[in-house]
Amino acid sequence: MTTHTGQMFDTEELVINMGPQHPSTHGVLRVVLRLDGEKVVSSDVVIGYLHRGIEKLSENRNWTQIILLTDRMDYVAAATNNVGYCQTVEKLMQIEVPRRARYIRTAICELQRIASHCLWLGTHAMDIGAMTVFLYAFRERELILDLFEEYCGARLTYNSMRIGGLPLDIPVGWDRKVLEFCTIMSEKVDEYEELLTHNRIWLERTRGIGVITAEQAIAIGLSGPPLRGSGVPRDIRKDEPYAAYDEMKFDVPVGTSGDTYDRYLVRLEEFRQSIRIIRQAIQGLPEGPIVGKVPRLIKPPAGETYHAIESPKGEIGYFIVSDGKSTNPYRFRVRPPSFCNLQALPQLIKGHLVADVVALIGSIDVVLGEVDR
Amino acid sequence: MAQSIAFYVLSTFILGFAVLVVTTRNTVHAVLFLVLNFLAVAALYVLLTAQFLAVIQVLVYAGGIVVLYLFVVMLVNLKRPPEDHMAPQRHNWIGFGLSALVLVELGAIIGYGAVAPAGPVGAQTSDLALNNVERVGMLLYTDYLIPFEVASMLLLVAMVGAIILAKREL
Amino acid sequence: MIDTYLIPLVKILFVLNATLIGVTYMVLLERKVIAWVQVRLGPMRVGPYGILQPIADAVKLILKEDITPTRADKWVFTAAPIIVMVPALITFAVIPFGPVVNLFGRQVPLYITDVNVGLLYIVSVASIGVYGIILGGWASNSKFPLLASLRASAQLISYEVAVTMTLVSMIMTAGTLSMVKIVESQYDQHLWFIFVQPVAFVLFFIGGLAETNRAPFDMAEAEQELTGGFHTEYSGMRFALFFLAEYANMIVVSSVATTLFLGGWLAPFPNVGWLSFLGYVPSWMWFLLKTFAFLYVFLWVRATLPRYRYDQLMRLGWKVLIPIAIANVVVTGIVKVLF
Amino acid sequence: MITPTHYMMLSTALFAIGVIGVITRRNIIVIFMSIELMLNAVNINLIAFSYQLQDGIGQVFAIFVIAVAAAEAAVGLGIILAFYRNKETINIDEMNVMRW
Repeated sequence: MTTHTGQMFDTEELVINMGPQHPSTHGVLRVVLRLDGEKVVSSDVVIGYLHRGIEKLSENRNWTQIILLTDRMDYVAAATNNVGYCQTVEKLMQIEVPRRARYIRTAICELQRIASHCLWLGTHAMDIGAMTVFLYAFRERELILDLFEEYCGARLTYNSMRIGGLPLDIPVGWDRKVLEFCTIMSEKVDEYEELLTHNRIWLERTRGIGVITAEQAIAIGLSGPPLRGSGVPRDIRKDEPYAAYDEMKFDVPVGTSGDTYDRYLVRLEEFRQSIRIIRQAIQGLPEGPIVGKVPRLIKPPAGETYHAIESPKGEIGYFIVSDGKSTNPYRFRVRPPSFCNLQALPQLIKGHLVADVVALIGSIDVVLGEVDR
Repeated sequence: MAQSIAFYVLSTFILGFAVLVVTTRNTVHAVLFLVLNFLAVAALYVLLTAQFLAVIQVLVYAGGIVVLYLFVVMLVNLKRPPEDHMAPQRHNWIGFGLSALVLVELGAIIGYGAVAPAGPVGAQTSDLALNNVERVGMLLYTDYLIPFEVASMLLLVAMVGAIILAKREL
Repeated sequence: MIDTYLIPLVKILFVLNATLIGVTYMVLLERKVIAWVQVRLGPMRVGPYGILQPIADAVKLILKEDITPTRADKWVFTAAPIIVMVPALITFAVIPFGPVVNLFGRQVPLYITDVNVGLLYIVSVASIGVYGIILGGWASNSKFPLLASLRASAQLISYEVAVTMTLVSMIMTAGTLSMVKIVESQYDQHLWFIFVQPVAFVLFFIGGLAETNRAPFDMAEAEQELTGGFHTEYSGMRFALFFLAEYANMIVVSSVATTLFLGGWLAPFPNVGWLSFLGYVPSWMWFLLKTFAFLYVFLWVRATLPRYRYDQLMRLGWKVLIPIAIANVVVTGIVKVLF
Repeated sequence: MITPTHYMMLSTALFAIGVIGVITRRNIIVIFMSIELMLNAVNINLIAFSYQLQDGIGQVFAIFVIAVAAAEAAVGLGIILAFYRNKETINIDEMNVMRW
């Protein structure tokens, strides 16, 4: 007979594979959870199911073709990716972008932020079980997609920027439609808040879940709403203004406790700030050209540069090396916010329950296309 | 007549499922047969006009206690069958012998006992059958109040005891 | 002969069929109601306004391949959906849809049977249904269903305690366990029991949501967490049985709530003179209307609220609902003794 | 005609099956279930006599038996779980030490 004297055996840990095909891992994220009952003991985040080699691919495309590839990274905020890339190249080539183009870029970036946050809000609420919010949020996202369609003809992968400015000026009447949308949207944000912010169940599901302190957030390298939710007022739009943000009035919302609820509140406030920025940008839209002085053949001088902007998910940075000889970059590297934010997941979900895992994946708002690239 | 048929059918179910409970190797299946056995017993109670007890049998036994068994069976996720180890001093025939003895003894008691009278006439419409719940409730809360309270204390103690035993850390 | 065998048989067949049709249309109703809440149209393609959708769904589910996972326990896997469905259906045996009415010159009661332990019968039969859920999850031999079935069974058992304690206070109010007599007692007292026992009504409603695995207590089938719950591995007709059983249970809970709290088949305001025309509506119609109203609230809640977390649900059950239910029993007892 | 003797026979047979289960099986959960069978055998007897004598006392006792069975199951299964956690077995033949 086997005796295990003095040794305590614990009930076996249950290993569960969440994803890559799971309805709430927002794509193809795979989280290997080791559970004790329903409590997460530890977890591994496995990524790479959507890797398409965009960075390597870019080294064999010319500078304009890369804009199209950046669409495919964070596909729910394609325009922001475009802006970030174009600005990096402009910085490398020292091209001055006309003021009108910068204003339109700002408006488009903010529209994109609202669209991305709509998708986040819908799926996040859906993960927590409030499925009506999902459809409400998508209803408003639809309006933005219509605006984008009118502007550049595409609804998801816009390819809406060019190095040095914009491919097209805004269509006639577009500015009025955007302002109308702003009016609708500011009502709808209140509607979302009515459904969720003071909802008892929502509070119980999000308050105190996945708390991350400011120091931890900085140590992990979080950016965007997850960082601001922890109370760090870091926003590239304010700290290192690009496009026309230096001429806009807006506040950077920050949280206090760094839990899921604060991240939610921060994003909801960002809706309102974005609407405010769009109103300013559209109402103060200056006249003028939309493309700066750009050479026919884009061939940046030899050198390297890093430039980051504030995407809806955080700091999206482009590091580009040009050898000055060829018409494609020598090295192209992206600092995707989703990827860096995702690093916090194992730390966040440790000790929480399975139900919280989906809430936390939702609360850091990852897009796998950007994580894997 | 109908009562006889019902009795024999139910008896067959009760005994058949009981045998299956004891002989089945798969513990989950054994638990299922136990449920079926209890349901058949509950039907027998209905036959005996003890409706309240039949309902309690289903509610407490089938719906409560056996679920607990099922939980434990699922929690003790066994890597090896529990029957593979057998103590050397163990002899199964003693078990069969003993139970045969019990059976013979009880059979003898029944056989030598006075010839039982037939069931009471009109039992289906008697007061005990019609107002079953009231009658049993009256007895429970008047003549047997103290045993009833003791039973409730027993359940409370058992509940606390089970929690202390099963919880890893308090 | 006709009274003892034929009429009950006809009634059983009628109730069974009506229930099954009602359940399938319940699915359509849910899709439609939730769609309207969410500013959508819902199913529109099959038949006018999608009214033939349930039939299309049924045909699809019947024709689908019936898959049994390789390492599943075949017998238990097959038995589980049946174990869930049968209790849900046989509960209708004691639900009174109406009083004794004169039908084709015969006195026919509009209920299958009236047993003297009716309410307890419903509770006890409902407690059998939990086996199907546990076994369905266990027999699938898959982790997510197992986790879900453990959740579901713990939830059902906990809330069963709360609901049963609530029903105890109702039994005390009505002074009987028979479903028919409960309605008659409301008629005699000229008062629906919802006004006598509002706390019990709220408790019963919350408990009923949890017992039927509905939102916001639907963690057993939380798609976002457990990819579908205890029936993840089921397909075709067996899945349909699980699905239909859930809706049948909803109808059962609504019917019981109607009987206990909303006066069953009784017409409202019988004492108000100018509303006496309400009495011309047949009694079963009132029963159906009240049940439907209750069901609608089920759907409404689902479309509105997020989902509780498992531990919060258990805390709500054990630390809030059960103490309140017990306190309610005590208060009911005191009031009964004093008045 | 079904007499109380019939019920006694049934209950005796059920009891005997329970005894056989307790003695021959080594899986402690099955042993517990056999005990439940025996308790049920007793209950059948009690109710049969209650019916025969038209006296509710038999049913009252059956309720007490059920209450005791519930208590027994709760504590017993708690012990099984605690034991399993320590020794990873539910074989009664391996439960032969008083301490570990």
